[in-house]
Amino acid sequence: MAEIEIKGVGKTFGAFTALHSIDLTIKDQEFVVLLGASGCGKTTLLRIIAGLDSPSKGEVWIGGRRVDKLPPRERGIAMVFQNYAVFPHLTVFENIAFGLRMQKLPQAEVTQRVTRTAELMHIEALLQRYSGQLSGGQRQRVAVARALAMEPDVILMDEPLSNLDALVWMPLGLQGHFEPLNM
Amino acid sequence: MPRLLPYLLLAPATAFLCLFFLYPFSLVAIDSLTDRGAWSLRNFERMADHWKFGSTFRNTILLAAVVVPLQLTLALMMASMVSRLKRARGAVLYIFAIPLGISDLAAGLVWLAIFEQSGFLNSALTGLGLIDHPQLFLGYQSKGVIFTAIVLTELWRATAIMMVILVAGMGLIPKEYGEAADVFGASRWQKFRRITLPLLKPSLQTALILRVIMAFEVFAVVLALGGTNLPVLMSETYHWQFTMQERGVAAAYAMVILGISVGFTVLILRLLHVPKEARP
Amino acid sequence: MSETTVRHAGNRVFIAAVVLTCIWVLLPIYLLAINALSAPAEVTGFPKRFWPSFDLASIQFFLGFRGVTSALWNSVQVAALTMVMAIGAGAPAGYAIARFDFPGKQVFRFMVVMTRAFPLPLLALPLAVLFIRVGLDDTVIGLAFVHTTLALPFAVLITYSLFSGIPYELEEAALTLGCNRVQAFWKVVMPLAAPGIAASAVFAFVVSWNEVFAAAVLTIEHRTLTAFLLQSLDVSPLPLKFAGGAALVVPALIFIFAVRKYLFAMWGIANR
Amino acid sequence: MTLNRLRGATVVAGILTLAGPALAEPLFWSTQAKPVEESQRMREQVLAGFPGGVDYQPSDEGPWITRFQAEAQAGSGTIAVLGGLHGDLSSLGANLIDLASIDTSGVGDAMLELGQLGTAEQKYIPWMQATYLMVANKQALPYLPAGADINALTYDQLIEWTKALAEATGGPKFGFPAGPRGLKHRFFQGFLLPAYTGSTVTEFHSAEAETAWNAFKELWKYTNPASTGYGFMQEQLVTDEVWVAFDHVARIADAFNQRPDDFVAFPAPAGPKGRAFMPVLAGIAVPTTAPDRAQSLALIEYMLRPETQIATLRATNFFPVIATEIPADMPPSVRASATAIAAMTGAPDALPALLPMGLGDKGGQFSQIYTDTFERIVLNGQPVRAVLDEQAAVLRALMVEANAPCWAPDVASDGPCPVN
Repeated sequence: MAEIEIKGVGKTFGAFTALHSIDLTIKDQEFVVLLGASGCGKTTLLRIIAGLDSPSKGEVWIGGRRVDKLPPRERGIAMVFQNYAVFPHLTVFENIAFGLRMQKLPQAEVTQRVTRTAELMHIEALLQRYSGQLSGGQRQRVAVARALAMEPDVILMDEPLSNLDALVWMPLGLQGHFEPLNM
Repeated sequence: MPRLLPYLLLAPATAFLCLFFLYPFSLVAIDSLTDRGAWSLRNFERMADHWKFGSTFRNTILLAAVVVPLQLTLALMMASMVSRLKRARGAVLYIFAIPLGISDLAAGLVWLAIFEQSGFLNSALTGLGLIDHPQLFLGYQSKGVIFTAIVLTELWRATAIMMVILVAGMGLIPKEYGEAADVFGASRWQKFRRITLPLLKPSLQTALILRVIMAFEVFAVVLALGGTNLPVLMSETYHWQFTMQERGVAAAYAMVILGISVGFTVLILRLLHVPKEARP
Repeated sequence: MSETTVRHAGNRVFIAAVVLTCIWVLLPIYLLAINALSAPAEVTGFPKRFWPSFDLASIQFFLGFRGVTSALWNSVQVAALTMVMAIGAGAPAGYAIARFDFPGKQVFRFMVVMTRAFPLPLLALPLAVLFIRVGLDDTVIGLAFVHTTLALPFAVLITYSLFSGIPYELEEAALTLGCNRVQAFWKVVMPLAAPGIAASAVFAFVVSWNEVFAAAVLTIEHRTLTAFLLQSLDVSPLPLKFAGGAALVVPALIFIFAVRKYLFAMWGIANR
Repeated sequence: MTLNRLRGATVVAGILTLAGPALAEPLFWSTQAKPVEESQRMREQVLAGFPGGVDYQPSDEGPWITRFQAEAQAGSGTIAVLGGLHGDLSSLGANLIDLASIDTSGVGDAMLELGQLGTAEQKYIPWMQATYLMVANKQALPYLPAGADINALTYDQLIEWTKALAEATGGPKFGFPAGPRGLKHRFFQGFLLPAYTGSTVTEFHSAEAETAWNAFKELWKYTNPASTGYGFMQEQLVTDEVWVAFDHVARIADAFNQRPDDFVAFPAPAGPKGRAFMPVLAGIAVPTTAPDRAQSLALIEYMLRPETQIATLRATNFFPVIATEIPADMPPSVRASATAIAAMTGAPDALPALLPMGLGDKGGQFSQIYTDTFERIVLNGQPVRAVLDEQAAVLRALMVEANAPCWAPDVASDGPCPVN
């Protein structure tokens, strides 16, 4: 795990300013929840940390590395999307294995990690199904498992509370502190 | 997102279009706008002054105006059928797609064999004892019948193009939306109108644009069934280019075809505009 | 009436509609087959028979025609090249229009549409001059270039409408899971766009297969089957017209049959 | 994956074809003998005897002329010999070589003059000839008007006959190739108008011409209304859709060959000024861009040989342009049309009308004037006099623009042919 440092990050879309100037440090092992009214820029900040959007100004540091010019795959993060973004053309197994295959891990390692995370999320019975055959909660658990299987430094979750089902199974302690944010 | 990426993606297609379309097109366009080497609108005047131009233009527009809406309805029906089928879906889709592989020349040939005086329709009607002797369907006085025959042939030949595009588009509509509508008590028709149609807009747009453009270029079928009775813009273009050997006037006709196609494309884009925010 | 009987009746109407539509599509094909497979006297006679006599003389005439096999081979090559190039150039363009907003987008879309809206026979002369000058004349690849230009609008617009139906989030997910842009496209978007790609492939193939004019002008030694047969078909005696027409239809039908499952590839899976 | 394999195959195929074989056989690029069986016979029976073989490629007029123009513009080409009708070739003069060196001693002067296209050079060499004829299903013969001789019919008798047929059979039984591919314009230029006025151009809107058009309107009443879609009358003759028809000999041949005993061919009818008829002449020419001129010239000479000419007749139903004995074992279509042509050209009231000459690339527009006149008067029912006057103005302007002097049967003129 690694420390995230956000230094003076701002984002504008044309004339609209989504983020003014955010400074935030999230320590290693810390569990932080961003709260705020909808449309206040939570998702935008997450996307900037993930590397899906680039900040208009400011810097993002993860684990002592400046990452705001790096593509998402080089940032050591994993993300659970608001709508889960479970790949519809792949089975649950292949969804969870997707990132591992990208790292070219050996098949045995892939199987082992997928099985482990699937058991963790209690979806081991669903491994051969397609996303179309899952319920919303199951789908979210697949999305979380997919992120966990990567064993990333940072896990970003967009709207994790929208489906508590998955959180119940979250292996991370919920003892981390909630830090209300003003944006 | 690097700013150059979209242009990079467009590069191969643009190269094709520039080399094999824009270059020859600009030469032809210049042909239409010059007369003996000097800029002039004489070609367009000659075209517009010809006694057939008015009816040619009318026939083309009228044919498109009748065929395309019918085709759209039929294609939507066929696509919905395919999407609702549980068994034999592949087989039915294949059957529906068959006319795709048939050229307009061949389609004209088959349908002429149906409608001509010694054709299949007359054979069937006499065989069933409905008429005593073969009827003449495609005579020059019965332009309505000729028109109907052409519309039927075009419906048969070119609906598949729209159908396949719509089927592919319907496959991308998540079934939850329909299920949600079910929960709120929507009827099948309401579901189709309020869910499927709006979500299908991008595909509808594509299908309509491609079909309308091709409708303005109908030629072989009209010639096969209509003979000289229903001159259309494309047949006049041919006629001026090859029989009359007036390339300038032919080019002017081609510019007219292009003009109405672009006009209708703009219209369809306007009517079926999907704002970026409304896309998935 | 109980609800189940209503549903039953509805189902019956639905099945009847499907069957009727199938008949509407198949009947003319059947009539073409009758005429192609009957003796000349039956093709021209009246009243027409509704069952072929399986006189294969007309079909055999075409099979024995000098140059038919090489023309068929040329057609297949041109159509296959056209397919590959139309998708290769068209899908990226369709993707760009679907995903990005950039200056020049509308201009490009119009240019694509214009290609289809301008009568090809007029373009054939300048194209032929160009081809003769640069040595592309009478080559399979040269004709495939022209056919690709004709098929591009289909490829661009169809893939565009399909890509804009695929959520961008899926690609982003792939990006966070270690893909670069190209990998994300190939591993996530491409499989989902399969029906659209298959549809563009069908169109590219069919456009190329049935195109007569450019083929007749731009190929001499490497005539395509269509330029070879279709050109002279409408001046040939009736029985041969039908046999030749049928001979042209069959390969196209085989091709559509071969790709039909791709047209359907993602049906019902694309839920999210 | 099949797609990958397919792609691999096409790339290989593409490379193979790019290498391409070297051109050996001269390319014979032709608008004639297009029907598949005819082109087959051209290749196997007519051209197979040429040393090294010939690549005979028939083509529609559109691609045919486009390819020719492209080669001319590009300045290099593959076409060795062009074959086409007089009308096809008449606009190409500037890009054809002078064929004066060819021995044309057996060819008639009138035809050779047509081949000069109004220049001092021999732009094309006559290749084969034909004309138009009438054909009747034998079932129609009993309805001939009393006392009418089928070999010396008049237009009035034809009208009476077709009227009787229509009344007896319940539907019009005369067929006329007025479709997009039909050769209707030649009927007006070479048959109808000269028969009534003795002229094609000069008397275009005379009182006699008015009579002629009114007579045709009368005939049209008994003409199958589907005629506006007809191109090759053999089709409707064979299907019994029509019983009497007018068309080019090559376009009625199939009727005789399919049902030799059911049809008769006979001369075109006569009008007050005589039995007008127009020949059809096809020519062969060599483009300036031909890859090997010596080979092209050799092929032209080969085409003029008596045995080639006879083989061509067998293959295409077009007659030789040189005087030669026609063997007896000809296909039924040739035998039937030869007899009828002899009766027509040898008739005491025969009035030959020549193909349009000296119009250059205006030949198509010249024909269009006659087609337009027909469509306006007959199909759209516009008043004859007014249409003739309007079209005469167009015709006059065209003759002046093309600066074409009169040709037979019009009286020779200095300067452009006048329209009185």
